[in-house]
Amino acid sequence: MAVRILYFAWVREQIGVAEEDVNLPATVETVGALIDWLSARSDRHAEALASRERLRAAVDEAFVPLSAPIAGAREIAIFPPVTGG
Amino acid sequence: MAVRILYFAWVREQIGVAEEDVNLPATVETVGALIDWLSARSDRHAEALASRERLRAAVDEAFVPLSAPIAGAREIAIFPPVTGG
Amino acid sequence: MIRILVSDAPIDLGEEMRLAGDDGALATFTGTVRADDGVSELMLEHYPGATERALQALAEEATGRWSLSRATIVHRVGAMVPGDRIVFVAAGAAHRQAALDACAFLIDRLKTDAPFWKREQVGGQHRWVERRDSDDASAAKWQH
Amino acid sequence: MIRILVSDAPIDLGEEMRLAGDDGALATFTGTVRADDGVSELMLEHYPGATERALQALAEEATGRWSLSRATIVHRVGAMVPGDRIVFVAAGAAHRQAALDACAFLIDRLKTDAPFWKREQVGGQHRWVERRDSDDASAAKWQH
Repeated sequence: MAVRILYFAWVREQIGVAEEDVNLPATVETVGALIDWLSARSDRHAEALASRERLRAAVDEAFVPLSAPIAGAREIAIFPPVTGG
Repeated sequence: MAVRILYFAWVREQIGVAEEDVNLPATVETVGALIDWLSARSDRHAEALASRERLRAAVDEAFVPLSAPIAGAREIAIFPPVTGG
Repeated sequence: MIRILVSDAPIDLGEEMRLAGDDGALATFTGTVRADDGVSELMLEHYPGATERALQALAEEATGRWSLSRATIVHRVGAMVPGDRIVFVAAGAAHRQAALDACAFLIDRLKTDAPFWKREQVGGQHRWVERRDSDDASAAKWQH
Repeated sequence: MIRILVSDAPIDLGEEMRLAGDDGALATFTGTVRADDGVSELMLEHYPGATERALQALAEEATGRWSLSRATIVHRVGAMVPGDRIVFVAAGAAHRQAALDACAFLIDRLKTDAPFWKREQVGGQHRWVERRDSDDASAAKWQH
């Protein structure tokens, strides 16, 4: 499955890119599984994505828990807890 | 005791004057007693001041209950419950 | 810093927002004359001197209770028509909850603590607005 | 009527107050960059598209819950310095309590529901602002 991955804030800084297009194997079925899969891409990915409780995600622009399925998603974003306002 | 009495809102309209200077006998010791004393001045006063629970008062610009003493007051205001804001 | 203004001139919100300051968090409330039940004019009567004194005391109470950097109360008096602003209150603080709470306090207590009286014009008649129990309840919730 | 604006331009409070309307009761909240702990610059990052969508959903929820006539959320992004306004929210309603409650709801929930991230510059270093538990608690109090 071809998906665009977006990173924000310190996740983006640590990984070193704001977005990347990936081709996911069908075995990667949830956001959590995606994070594991992305962690294997490089040391920077592994480090940025190591602490699961500091990560949040959105699938196609909607906030979801890390347990959410990603079937059919075109864009998945991974980022720290938000701090606006 | 020489005191200036002020009326506001429908109390003022019903009595027909916004203020009057009166010379109070020493026996008039509270706002409530003042209202009784003022009621005797004219039919308009009696009518405007008839319903005690619809009246509020201030002594020298500070809100007080009708039971408050008036000794030494220079200005006493009588008016309906406030409705600003 | 406290700003109290009672005036028969229109309330300039842009200017009041500017004066209300930029201290981290600013909460404001603006009340406007509504054309309910065919009201064509609203006359705001007040007790000059006592009004400013009551508003100053209210602003000082809010400033002490929530450590406000600024408190503003602007109240219009005299004749108004629907759409005109009657009142503007603002609370500036370092933190948002203090600003929000103090702003709600100012407008709730203003309705019970300051000597203003509203008279509505409907058709050829005028009537004095009656105090609502809900105003007393809103003000009472701020008692310690 | 809902107004959502996410922009790197300064927030014009006079204009926003005008747009926020005159519907009986208007409550607003404005947040400003503070120079706490020597912060010299604040960078606001956001998730374009998702941000506007989250703010729109939040404004719609407030409008339905309190029968608002208008809901406004303006959020600045990009580089800011102390004194710059970050956020302006406004709730217009027929009655004061609805406006005050909806305004507090909008700012509390904005802090947990919209994809913004703050990065502070202190001296030569920058650091990402950590989410505070109090923000979660403030947002959670609006759950049914």
